[in-house]
Amino acid sequence: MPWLSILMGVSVLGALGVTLVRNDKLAKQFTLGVSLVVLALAIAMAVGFNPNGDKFQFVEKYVWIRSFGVHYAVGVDGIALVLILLSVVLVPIVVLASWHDAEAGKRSVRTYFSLLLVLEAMMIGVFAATDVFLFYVFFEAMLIPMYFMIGSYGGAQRSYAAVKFLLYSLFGGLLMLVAVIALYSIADKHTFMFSDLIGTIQDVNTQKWLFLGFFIAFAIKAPLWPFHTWLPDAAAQAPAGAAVLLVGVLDKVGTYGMLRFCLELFPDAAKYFTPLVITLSVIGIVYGAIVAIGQTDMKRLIAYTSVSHFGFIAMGVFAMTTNAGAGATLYMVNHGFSTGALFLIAGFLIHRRGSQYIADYGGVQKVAPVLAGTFLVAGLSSLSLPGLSTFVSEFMVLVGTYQRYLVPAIIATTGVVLAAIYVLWMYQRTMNGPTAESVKKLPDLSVREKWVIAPLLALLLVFGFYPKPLLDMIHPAVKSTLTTVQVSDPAAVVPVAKEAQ
Amino acid sequence: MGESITFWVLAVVSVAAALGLVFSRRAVYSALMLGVVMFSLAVLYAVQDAPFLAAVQIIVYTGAVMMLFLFVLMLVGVDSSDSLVETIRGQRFWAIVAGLGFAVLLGLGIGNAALTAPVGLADANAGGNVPALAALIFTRHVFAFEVTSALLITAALGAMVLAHRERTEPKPTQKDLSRARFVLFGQTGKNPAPLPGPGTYAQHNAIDMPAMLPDGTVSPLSVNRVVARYEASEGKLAPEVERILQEETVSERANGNGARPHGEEDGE
Amino acid sequence: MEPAEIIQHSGGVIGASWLMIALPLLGAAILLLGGRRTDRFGHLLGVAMSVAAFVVAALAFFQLLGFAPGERRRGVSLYDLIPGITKIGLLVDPLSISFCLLITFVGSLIHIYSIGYMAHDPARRRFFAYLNLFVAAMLLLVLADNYLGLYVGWEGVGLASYLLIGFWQHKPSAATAAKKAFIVNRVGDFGLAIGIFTIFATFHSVSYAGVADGIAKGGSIPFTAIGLLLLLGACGKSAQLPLQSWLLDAMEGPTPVSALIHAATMVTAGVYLVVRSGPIFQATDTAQLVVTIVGVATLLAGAIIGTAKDDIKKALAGSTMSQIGYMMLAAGIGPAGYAFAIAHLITHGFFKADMFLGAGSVMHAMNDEVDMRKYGGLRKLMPITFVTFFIGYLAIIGFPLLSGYFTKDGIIETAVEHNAILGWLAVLGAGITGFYMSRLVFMTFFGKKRWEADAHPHESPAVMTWPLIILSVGAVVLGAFLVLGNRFMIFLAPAVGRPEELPSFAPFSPTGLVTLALVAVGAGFAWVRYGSAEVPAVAPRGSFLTTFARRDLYGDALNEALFMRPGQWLTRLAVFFDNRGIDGLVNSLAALIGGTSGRMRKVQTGFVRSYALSIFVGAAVLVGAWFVVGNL
Amino acid sequence: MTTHYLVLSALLFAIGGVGVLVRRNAIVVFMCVELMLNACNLAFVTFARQNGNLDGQVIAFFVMIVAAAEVVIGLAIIVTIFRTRRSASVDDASLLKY
Repeated sequence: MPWLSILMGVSVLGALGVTLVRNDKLAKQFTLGVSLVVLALAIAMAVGFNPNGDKFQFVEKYVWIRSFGVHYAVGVDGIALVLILLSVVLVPIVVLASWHDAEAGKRSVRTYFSLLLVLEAMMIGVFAATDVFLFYVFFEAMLIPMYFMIGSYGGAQRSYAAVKFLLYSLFGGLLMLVAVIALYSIADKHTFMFSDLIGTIQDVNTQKWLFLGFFIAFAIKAPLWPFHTWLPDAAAQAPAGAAVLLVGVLDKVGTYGMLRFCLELFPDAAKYFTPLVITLSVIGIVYGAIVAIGQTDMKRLIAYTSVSHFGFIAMGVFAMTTNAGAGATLYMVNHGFSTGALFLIAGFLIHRRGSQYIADYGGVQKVAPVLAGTFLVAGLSSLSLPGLSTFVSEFMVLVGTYQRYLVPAIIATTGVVLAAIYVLWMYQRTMNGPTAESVKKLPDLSVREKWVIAPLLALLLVFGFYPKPLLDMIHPAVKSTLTTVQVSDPAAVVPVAKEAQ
Repeated sequence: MGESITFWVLAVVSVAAALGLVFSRRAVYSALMLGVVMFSLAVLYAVQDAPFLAAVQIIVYTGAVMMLFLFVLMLVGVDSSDSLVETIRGQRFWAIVAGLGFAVLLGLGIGNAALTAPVGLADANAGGNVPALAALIFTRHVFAFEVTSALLITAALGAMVLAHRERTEPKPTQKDLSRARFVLFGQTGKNPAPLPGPGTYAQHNAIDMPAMLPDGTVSPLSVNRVVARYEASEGKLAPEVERILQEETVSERANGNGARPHGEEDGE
Repeated sequence: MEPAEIIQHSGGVIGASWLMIALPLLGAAILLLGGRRTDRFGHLLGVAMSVAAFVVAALAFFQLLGFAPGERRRGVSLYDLIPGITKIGLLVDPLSISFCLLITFVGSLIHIYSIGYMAHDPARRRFFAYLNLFVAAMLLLVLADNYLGLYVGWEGVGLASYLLIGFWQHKPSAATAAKKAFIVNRVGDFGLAIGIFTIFATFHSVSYAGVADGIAKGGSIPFTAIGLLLLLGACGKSAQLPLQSWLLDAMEGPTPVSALIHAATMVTAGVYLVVRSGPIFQATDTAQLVVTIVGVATLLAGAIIGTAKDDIKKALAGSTMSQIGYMMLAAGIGPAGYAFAIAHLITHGFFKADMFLGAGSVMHAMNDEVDMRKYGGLRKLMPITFVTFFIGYLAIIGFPLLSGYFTKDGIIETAVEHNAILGWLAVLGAGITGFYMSRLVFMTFFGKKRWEADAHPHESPAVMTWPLIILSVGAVVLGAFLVLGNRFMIFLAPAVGRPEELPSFAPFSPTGLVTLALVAVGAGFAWVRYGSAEVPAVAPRGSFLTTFARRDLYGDALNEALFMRPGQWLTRLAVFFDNRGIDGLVNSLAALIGGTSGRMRKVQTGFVRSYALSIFVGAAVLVGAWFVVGNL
Repeated sequence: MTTHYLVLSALLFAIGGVGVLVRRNAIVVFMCVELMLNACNLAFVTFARQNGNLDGQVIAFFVMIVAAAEVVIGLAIIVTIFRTRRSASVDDASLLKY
């Protein structure tokens, strides 16, 4: 059963269908329907996935460009499947959340929702692609719908933010293109198939250059420290729904790319550059958190927190231990839920009051307790409170990194304290204290909005207490990645009997 | 020996003419200078065993192309002398530098090119220059030749298209003109009737005699300014015509400069 | 004697001991998600869940007593939390069950008390939800069989304290206090987290059994590092010296909260951690020494702060801090001190909660006035509160035969025996405790009325006084019951081990006599200052020492200067650097490209002749280059 | 002898070049271009003689044809510009700029 092509096909057809529907309300319902169908199909696929089976499952391979050996090859391993599930879960929630977001501007609502579905198709495609060329095509194609969503439906300086986002990613994409072509020609196996290209580059120097080509593109995409300035602008100007997908899924492509392509294709270069990447990500963690504390605009603050979270993910990926790798992958999923919830609730708040500045709020807890409550839970998930899923992934990343690199792990753990500061300070300035005049008549969450937030918080809680199902999917994939990178976990100082584990 | 003499004479003439072409104030003089250059070149061609080219140079190039230049010069205003003050900053300086540089470079290049003695066209022009040329053109270069014919046709067509002006409003009919004259008469009081032709006056039909009005005074309209000016310069101007001219210049100065003197060069 | 082996167990109440955590958690969930509909029966559900948890704990306790002392460590495995790192399970052994009893018993009493205290608060349902959440988290903390489970409970308790301190969210001071508590706890958790990482890195397991097994195997284990890190976590949670600033601000929360969380249970979590990781601490003398030093330092600091505070709750908070200092001191001594530490912890839980609730009922009567200078002469008007408070007072200063006397003197004796300097400092602390506690009692209940105009105190309703009575009974009886005949030490032995020869309790030992004397001196001095003399309604300008104490030994000022202000400065710098620095670089790059293209445009002047010139110069250069190349 | 001719043609070419750059009247500029073309013709003819085959002359012949066509178009353009702008100065037609 060509599951992946069906998934992508349904969402693309859905996108086309939406443009034909005349009145807006019907279009929105149609989009919601399509995204739910895609969700159902994805869950059916996930059920069929056998964690201990072979590495890539649901594989489809058709020749696309014969002369270059480019295939439309899709296949899913544990990591990709989990990320596809994340995007497929997020899209219906985002559709439901941005029910009224697209109406403000003059642009038509139907285009917004068809862009959303096109974006969904590409998200699935980018994670499912097992052909480097196909991956690159999706990697670049994703930018276009997001560019239009930010550019025509965003806030005040939306065009500046959209252009900056596009140029930044395209610059990265360019470097990657060079690396892809170089990889193709040096390996000269006349194929772009990922599985065939593993281990073809022997000489370490070329590996280093190709690694840099790929890495910089992914570092820009998942904003690592010096390349992150586009994210706050893009996330702050984008409509809440688009911001969730941008931060929740699009940026994950960067870290996924690092885990999949940078590590497996160029193992020696990855080991050579690990200290650099770990320092960058640790700086990112602390720097992102500190700058987040100093923000006055709510959405920018959340965006900077994501910069800090991505620091964790990148550190986990390059710590190269099973715990860290599995933790990083789980972190990508959890971060999607937790920052998604945070962005959506902030979006509801901003949609009600109209201003993004934290100073314009105060004492909302008295007026809208449910909104404040969900905002608090989302905030707590962002500062990775134990009992919520983000804690599990953060703990695994930190433990995994600690096994190999002590000092970065310790500095990264300070990020946990900084996280508490920026979340609680934002919560206090907006929700606690005397109710500000402007916020007196703020309505509480409507039923629709409750339906948006409930699943996210439920997922955070469920995977907080019982992350086993996800981890069982991720572990084999991460173990096989690390074996291709020929790296083994550091042994325990005092090995303890397994049963005591 | 004759050849070097002709060469040196013509070389000096052509270079002088070229400099004259570039630095003469009046466009017509430049045109003539160019003509001189072409003539000297034609002679040089002839000296270099290219009689056909010399003929073509004179007939086609100097004859037709130069005349075209003069023709356009006349259209555009033959005496439009443009001032030699340079408007673009640094243009003249760089032009001179580039020119000198170019000349020096070519000179150097040609100088140290080790040229053997000229093979001469004796055997090439064996059956006469024109047949040899014709053979060459119509065998090896026939394709180029046909293309140039197409080129010339398009050039002619192009010139016609460029110079053609579409009439934007309908051709004024005679009724329109007469109505315009009476409207002008209403506005300015200018006599709608045409001016009396020369020489149809009471006593003499000579051109320089002014027509008489019914009340015996001289009609200022019938005085021909150019002729009057010529007679004034000769001192043979009739007293009453002179009086009319005085009155006219006084009234003219009183209400602004009125009609411009004939021949004022437009533009510039 | 070393702690016993953990026996996997599934039957009976112990097998269902996860109910203890699940019930309050369920209660909290129902109350939070229920919303308005649960307002009517909200508080009753809360109390019911807490009492149910107590019943389960009691049954598990009795089932545990049924086993032979050697096999009283029962492990109940639940499920695989994080594959590859740890399974989650519960460890029911004498140590954890005594904690569970304390938490659920005192917790239930406080739940009952809060029905009265929060009777007219609109958001009562939310209050009981948070209380249940706290009880659940605390039980998870003490019952978990591995450090990760402990950490989850640890932060869960931190969250509950954040929610409860900031319960009256509209008050900015409460909100800030809550945030401060959470962040300072987070700093402590940072240390604990790194400790757990080190444990995992060393043993590849975080369960207590695994750690004990690893230590038994031996090898280069960084004991001191782990010990100090765990201590940092304990200090954060138990408000010991470096991280003690949040406890006094935590008094912003409603009084039952202060009683339950900031007196009886949460703040003792640090002591539990130190005792539970006994094997680690016993292997490193330096870490143990640091624990004792921190204990004594906090002991003295808390006492000094207690003397200067006029706010009754802040004074009690100061005394809590110092009493936990005692427990830390005892826990730092090693197996000899563990029993005394936990015993003192339990008795302290009773009489401190009793005093806090007493203070609560006083405040309730004096319409929420907290300044003791506005009290005075309440003894006759609130007899039950006065009697129960007085019993608690006698217990805490170590009046002979009351519970405080047995447990605190036990600690002092073992401390003196272990390390003379620390011991005598502890004795000095006992003296100061005598002073400030008596000052508190005399100012509140004795002397003349200094009430506000509209204050007309009356005795609190039965639902509030009954818990006071029960707690005061516990305060009287419990000490003797636990310490006499070393009953508690033997009971705890399988969980934490005990010294070879059992200490014999000598009622009138030299140190005991000296402590009593000092306490009497303190009390007398307090009677002279506050009991008989006229207490000024407005706080007099104190000497340097009093302001030093009033400003919490400048703890907050230090934090602000060292962390807060540089932190804000760093944030502003980082934001500036981000906007100007990196963003500036990116934007200036764009501007550069824009600028150069702007200038490049000027080359097209529009004049045909300048184009001709550029062609000509180009040609000249070309020919020149051609020659140069030609001649090479 | 041929070098003399070549130097002359170079000189004429350079003078024509300078004329194009310096003069502002469109027609004079055009004449200078013609002058440059003639200089090239001279060089061609000289080389024809130098190398002994008539190709040089054929090329010169074609150059003349092209020059004629060019003059026709050039002057037509100058006339149209003059008609619209009443001036034949090259610098006036400078609207097509930054």
